[in-house]
Amino acid sequence: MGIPILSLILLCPVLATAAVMLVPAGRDQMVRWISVAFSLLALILSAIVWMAYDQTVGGLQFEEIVPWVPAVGITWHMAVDGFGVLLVMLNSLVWFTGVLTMWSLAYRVKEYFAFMTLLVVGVYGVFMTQDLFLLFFFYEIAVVPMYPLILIWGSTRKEYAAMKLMLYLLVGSALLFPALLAIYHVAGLGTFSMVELGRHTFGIEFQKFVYPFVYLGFGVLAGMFPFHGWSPSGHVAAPSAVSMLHAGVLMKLGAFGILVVGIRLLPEGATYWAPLFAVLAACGILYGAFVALRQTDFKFVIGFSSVSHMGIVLLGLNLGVLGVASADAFNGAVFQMFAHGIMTALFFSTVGYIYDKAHTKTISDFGGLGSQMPRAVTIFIIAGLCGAGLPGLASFWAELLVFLAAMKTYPILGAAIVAGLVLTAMYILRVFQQAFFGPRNPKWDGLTDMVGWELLPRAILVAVLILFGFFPNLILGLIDPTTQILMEGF
Amino acid sequence: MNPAILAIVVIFTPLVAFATAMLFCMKAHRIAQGLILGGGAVSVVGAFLLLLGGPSETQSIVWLSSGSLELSFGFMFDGLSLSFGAVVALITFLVQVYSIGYMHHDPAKTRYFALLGLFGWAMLGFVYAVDLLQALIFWELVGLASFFLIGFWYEKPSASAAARKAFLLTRIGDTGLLIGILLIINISGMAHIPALLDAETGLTTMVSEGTLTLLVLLIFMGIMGKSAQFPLHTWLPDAMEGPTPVSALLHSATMVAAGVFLFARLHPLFMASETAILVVLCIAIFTALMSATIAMVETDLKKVLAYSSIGQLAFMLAALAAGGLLAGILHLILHAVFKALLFLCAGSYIHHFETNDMREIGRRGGRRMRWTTAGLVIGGASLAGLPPLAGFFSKEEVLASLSHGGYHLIWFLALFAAFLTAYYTFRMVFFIILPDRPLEADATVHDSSPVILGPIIFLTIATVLGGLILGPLAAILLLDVPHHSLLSMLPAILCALAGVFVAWWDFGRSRATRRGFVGAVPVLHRLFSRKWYVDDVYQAVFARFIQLMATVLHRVEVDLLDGGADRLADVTRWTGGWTARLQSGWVQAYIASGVVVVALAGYFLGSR
Amino acid sequence: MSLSAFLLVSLVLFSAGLVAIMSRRNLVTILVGIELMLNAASINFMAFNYYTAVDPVVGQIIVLVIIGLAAAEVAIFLSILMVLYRARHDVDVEEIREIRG
Amino acid sequence: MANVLLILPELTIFLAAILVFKCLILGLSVLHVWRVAFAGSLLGLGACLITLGMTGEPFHPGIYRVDLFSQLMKTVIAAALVLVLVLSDSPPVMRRDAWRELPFFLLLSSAGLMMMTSATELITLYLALELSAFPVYALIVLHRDRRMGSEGATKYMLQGMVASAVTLYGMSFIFGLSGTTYLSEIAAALPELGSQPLFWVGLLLLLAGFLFKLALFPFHFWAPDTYFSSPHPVATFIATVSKVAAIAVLCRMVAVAGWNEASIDGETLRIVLIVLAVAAMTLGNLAALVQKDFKRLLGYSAIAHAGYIVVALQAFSSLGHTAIVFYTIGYLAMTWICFMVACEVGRNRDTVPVSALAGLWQRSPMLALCLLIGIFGLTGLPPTVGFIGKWFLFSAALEDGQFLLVLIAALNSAVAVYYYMRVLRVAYLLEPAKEDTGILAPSPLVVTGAMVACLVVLWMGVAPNYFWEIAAEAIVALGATY
Repeated sequence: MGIPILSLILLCPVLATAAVMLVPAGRDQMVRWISVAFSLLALILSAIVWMAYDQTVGGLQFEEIVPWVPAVGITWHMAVDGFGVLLVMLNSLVWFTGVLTMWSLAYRVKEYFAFMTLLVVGVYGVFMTQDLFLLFFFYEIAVVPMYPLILIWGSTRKEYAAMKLMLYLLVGSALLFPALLAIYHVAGLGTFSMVELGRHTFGIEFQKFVYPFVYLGFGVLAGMFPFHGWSPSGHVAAPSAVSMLHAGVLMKLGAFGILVVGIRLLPEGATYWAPLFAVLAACGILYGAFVALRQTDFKFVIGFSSVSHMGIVLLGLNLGVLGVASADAFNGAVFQMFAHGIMTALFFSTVGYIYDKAHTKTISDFGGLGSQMPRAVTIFIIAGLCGAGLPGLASFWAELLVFLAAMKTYPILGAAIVAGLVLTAMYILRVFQQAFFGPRNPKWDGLTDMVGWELLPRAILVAVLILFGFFPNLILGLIDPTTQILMEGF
Repeated sequence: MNPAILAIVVIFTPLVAFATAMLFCMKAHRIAQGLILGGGAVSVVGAFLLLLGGPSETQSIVWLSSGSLELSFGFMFDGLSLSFGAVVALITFLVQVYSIGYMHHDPAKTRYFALLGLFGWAMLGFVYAVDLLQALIFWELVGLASFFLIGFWYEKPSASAAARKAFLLTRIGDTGLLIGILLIINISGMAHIPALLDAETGLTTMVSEGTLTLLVLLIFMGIMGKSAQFPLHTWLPDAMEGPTPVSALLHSATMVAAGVFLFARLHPLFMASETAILVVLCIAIFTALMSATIAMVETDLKKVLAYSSIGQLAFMLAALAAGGLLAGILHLILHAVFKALLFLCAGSYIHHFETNDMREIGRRGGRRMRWTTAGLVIGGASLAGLPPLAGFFSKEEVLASLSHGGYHLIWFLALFAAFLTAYYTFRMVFFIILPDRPLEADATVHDSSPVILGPIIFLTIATVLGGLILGPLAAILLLDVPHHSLLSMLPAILCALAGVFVAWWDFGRSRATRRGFVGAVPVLHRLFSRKWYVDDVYQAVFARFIQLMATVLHRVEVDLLDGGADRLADVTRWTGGWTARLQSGWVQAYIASGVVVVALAGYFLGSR
Repeated sequence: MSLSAFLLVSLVLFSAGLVAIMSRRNLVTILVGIELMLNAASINFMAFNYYTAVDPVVGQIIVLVIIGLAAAEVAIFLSILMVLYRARHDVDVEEIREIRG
Repeated sequence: MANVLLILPELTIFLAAILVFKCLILGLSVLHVWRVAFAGSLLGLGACLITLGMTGEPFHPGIYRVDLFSQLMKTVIAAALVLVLVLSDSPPVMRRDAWRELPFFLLLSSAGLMMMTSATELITLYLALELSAFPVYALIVLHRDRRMGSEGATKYMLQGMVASAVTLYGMSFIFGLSGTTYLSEIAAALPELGSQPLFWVGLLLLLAGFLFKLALFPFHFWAPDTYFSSPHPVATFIATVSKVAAIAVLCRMVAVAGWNEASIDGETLRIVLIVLAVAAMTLGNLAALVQKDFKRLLGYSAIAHAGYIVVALQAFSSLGHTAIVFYTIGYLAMTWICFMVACEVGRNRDTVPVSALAGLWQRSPMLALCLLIGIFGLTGLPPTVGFIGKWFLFSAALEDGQFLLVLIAALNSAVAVYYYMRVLRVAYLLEPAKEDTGILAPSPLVVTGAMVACLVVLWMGVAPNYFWEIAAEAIVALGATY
């Protein structure tokens, strides 16, 4: 591969950040155009990567290796496998639609887009890098801008939420940090390359000891029950596009980290702990759904639904480790990362729209909104149905695969989770009924529905959901070879 | 023509129409209407072409593969699919035609017609599905279309509540179905229906009877939800909040029949488990009796019909469970025809009088809508099982299959249910044609427009002639036509006639009390009019339980997890304040602390 | 006298200095305590110089340096005390506790 | 002549100090004095760069060593001095009559600090220590607010004197047991000395003075008070320049023991250091949570950072030392950025409460961005050197298998997020207070300095290789001495 296409993708947000910073004050429109141009470029490049990725071979492709700090074995090692391709695409999509969603932002535009693109840099980095150090580096880069983004442009209890998010996530990294260093030093290879570390077999006792740190550390970001507390309040407080990135992409970083660091490098430790974590994940699924049932704020409902849905991802990962139905579980988990990413992005994008118009997110304030905003409501309903696991939308397949593995591994647990789907439907329908259906509320007569370019980002996301809802093999074909390779480790 | 291509045309034309209408025709009602009707017509033609082509080989391709899972996508062309597919396409098309008149004034017509297109796609996709998962997908999509159509008038709180209830209750059933399918996939490694049904290599050879019982009962949960069997039946009466054509199409003729269809589809599996058969029979017969009793005291025209649907679906299930495949399918198809007829008639009344109360309709001159009333009476008679109408034949088959199966108690109860059915059906008929007070002379009652009457007349004729399909149906299903002696039909005929007579005694004759014989027993009357308290139990037990759980866990979230984290933060900050107070500003204390620590460290170092 | 005797003396001196620093209120007295500590160090150097050192010159030089440094230290500290006194009219260490927390 | 070249940096700075003193006597204006001092410091920096590759012993063998390590540290000191002087041309909150004296004292102290990095003999070291300390004592008292300045100076000096007396006392034992004051000879005698308890006690006392400068628990009490009560540029100097020298000395001391193939068993000393490090981190971070004054907060943060550095120091390994050198450079830049903001914001204030930062994003976006970078650095967030530096520091401890220690340190960093982010919150979220809504316009020189510092912070954070290589070489040079 002559062209370092991954670095080019990564360069897009970097350049966007720099360019945005250099724009003279007051030229907000220019900032927006720069952001959208770079995000579009990244989207196109991601699509090229997807197309060019050789699915028959699988494994890592588009490798770029440049020594970075050779003395301690840090390498600029970029490469993607099937998972990476999918998640890079996810990030590009969410970034692009996120920029469009925030088009009408008027307060401190320049800083906003600078921070947001910085976040995107981190996310791309994590999905692409094969170096343990760089992984952590980008991981933290992705987390950090959340603070100012929520603090400055947020709403509901934003200061509390921003600080809580920061503390939770950084405590998570604090658990992770010694674990990653220990992996490096115990392997004694003098390199952070995950490819090489993956070839090293760690002692079983060491794996058992260090795996929980990795899992919990990344798990916090993945919204793992019971350490999910930051996530709903963070979602609620963040501005729309940040919620999109946050729930759509950022939480996937945690799951991705568990996958590439925890499971790939410490398979035996993962196996040892998987039953416990699988049960916790299952609890998270049901717990999130129950709590969502009691929320009065749109975004809180979605926030807890994220906890629930990310539980499915985590469950899939742990079931995959247990090896009874590994392929289904891993495929399902990764598929769910993508599907949930698009779905929540759509959720937040739409809720953000409604909030921008109505200046409230309290469900009971609405009622009959379907009359005034049919398009926005339709889009929200599509996202909601996706959340409820309706066939024809992407997350159905993901959930199906995970459930299949769950039923095979732990039939009772699996059955309980499948039954939990009813709860999902309950809280989603509750929102529909309370906010969108019912008599027309004259209070909202002045609200305008989405038009033209406002529709564009949401329409893209809807199209993606439907596309992969009907053609799941597009994704499964991409990730299955990688899953097969992953399973050889067990 | 290759049947697969034809099937694709049949199934996907409505989808294309739906998508086009939703995306581009939100304002252009007429175009949307034309699109959907055109799609419906194409489906009808295609479905009948398929039917005429006769059964042929199953065709499928692999749609998705991941690890152990391999989902195929394709079509089955056996008698069951072909016949029911044709019925679905036909009734869908008729209802669409009918809707032109019925929904004429509705501002959201496009959405309505588009949703009918969506429904047509989903339902046809389900009927021809070759893979259990494929079936499940379309099954869910059918439910989705139902959800939107019930809640079509979403500004009505009762409509949106009904839509939600329908979705949730069927979802509960679907949970069982999904678990069942997942278990089947896990056990057999496949979900391809013909392969599962294979007598030599299919599912029955893989598992013990106990497991099989579990599997089919889980699937039956889904059927209970979709086909509104006790205890998951309560959504169907509420679903009458939707537009009446929708009730005709989805909630009596086709969608609710999907459960029965699935049962028929997996018939061999059910037959392999004695326990499952018994459970199904018990539930079905109980449902039949219960729904009939409720219908006896209900005054809402559509709800009476809804309860009768529940009862008839129970009959079908009972027949299928008793081994009467032909009987079940026959009743499925014929019921679709005459129940659609009844609903369309009801719709015709409701459209005109704008009330659902059948006494009111009768009083205001319902019988003057002659064509409609004729349809209602013929449909009602068919439902009651009066010869020689369609319902007579199918119900006769049902009862015969019960007695042939040796389930005599069930047969007897079914007979009683048939009696009740005739009773409440004619109660309805007499309410409308023999109102309790003379009609006003100048009432300007006229019959509905041709576009409404057309489908009604078509279906009336079909109801009259319906019995004739028995032979061809048996042929296409590759089953034998049973022959019954007149004597064996006698109990059923007598029951039906008795039902009609009692109804006339209670409601029809000029000195009738119009309270019905149940009115004499207040306890029963209350039980029936409160719908056997099923909804109340749900409200009291499940809804409250879930609310309680939600509240408790919400408290856990707020007080324990969030609160705990906040307390931890508070404690840390408090410790910080305390630590900062160590910095007392008194320099001698600083030095002293240093000296003490150094002394301790020195002691430690020196004494090792 | 043996080396340990010298060391003991210096230790006593050093401790006395510390105690003075920690217990006296007057800053000038405290300064004296510091001088005691420095002197204790000087005694140590001289004692070691006498008993164990390879090159006896080293200790002597060190002590001279210490004396010089101590003088400088006193000068600076006293001048600071002057400022302190001018600002507060007090050199009681327990009274100057405004900067805290 | 070669010898003179070897001590060129110290000499330049020292001569500059004398020149400035001459100017003072001549009664030149503030601006002129400052210009002379600034030019001197720049020359000093140049001299450092010139001597960067040199090795040798300009004086009597064993007293004073010039090698890559010492010269690197001197370069850092000189650079920091330049940066501090950038803030000192019209030093805010100092007594008007003391403005002219500030550069002189700073140069003098810097000369002492530079000597500390090279000194390899106990008395030289002690002399350098005192030389660097005295001018600073004198500077604090020159605060505009006499009451505060004198209190701060008195307490700081008192503690400093006690610490240096303790150091001296410790030195006497080392001298007594080894019979020498040369580090190289002590190193040679280590196997024998290691068995004597008194040696360890002496070593601990000896280290006290330097740990005091580093503000490690339990010698940390001065830091918040002094940062708070000193004039802003002086606080900057204490927080940046003098830290570097203390770290350099500690590195050298530990290097004496020889790392990796340690000639003696230093396990107990390590335990002591670990305990002190943990105490310092925890205490610093906890107390900082409730601070309302920005400089005071930075003081507590400095205590915590002293803990982080000792975490790497106690590993007694080349990786640890390299990490420390690397981190020191970054730490200096980050801290300077924060103090620069404090100086600019607190130009008319005796103290810089955090609330004074309110509305900084409006008053000066540039300063706000600098503060963001600096605070991110101190917090240890990428893409700043704070992140990668901490990674290296803790990596050294983990190389030794001290998982728990690293975990504690990492958790501490997480707690620290709270107060650092609160600072950012004020700067980025709040509207400016009524009395200071004015635009802040730092002088071009300050802007240049800020840009350089930010660049260093980011550059080291993103592409650390160059700095890491230099640090590693310096540590190799340091290790080669013994």
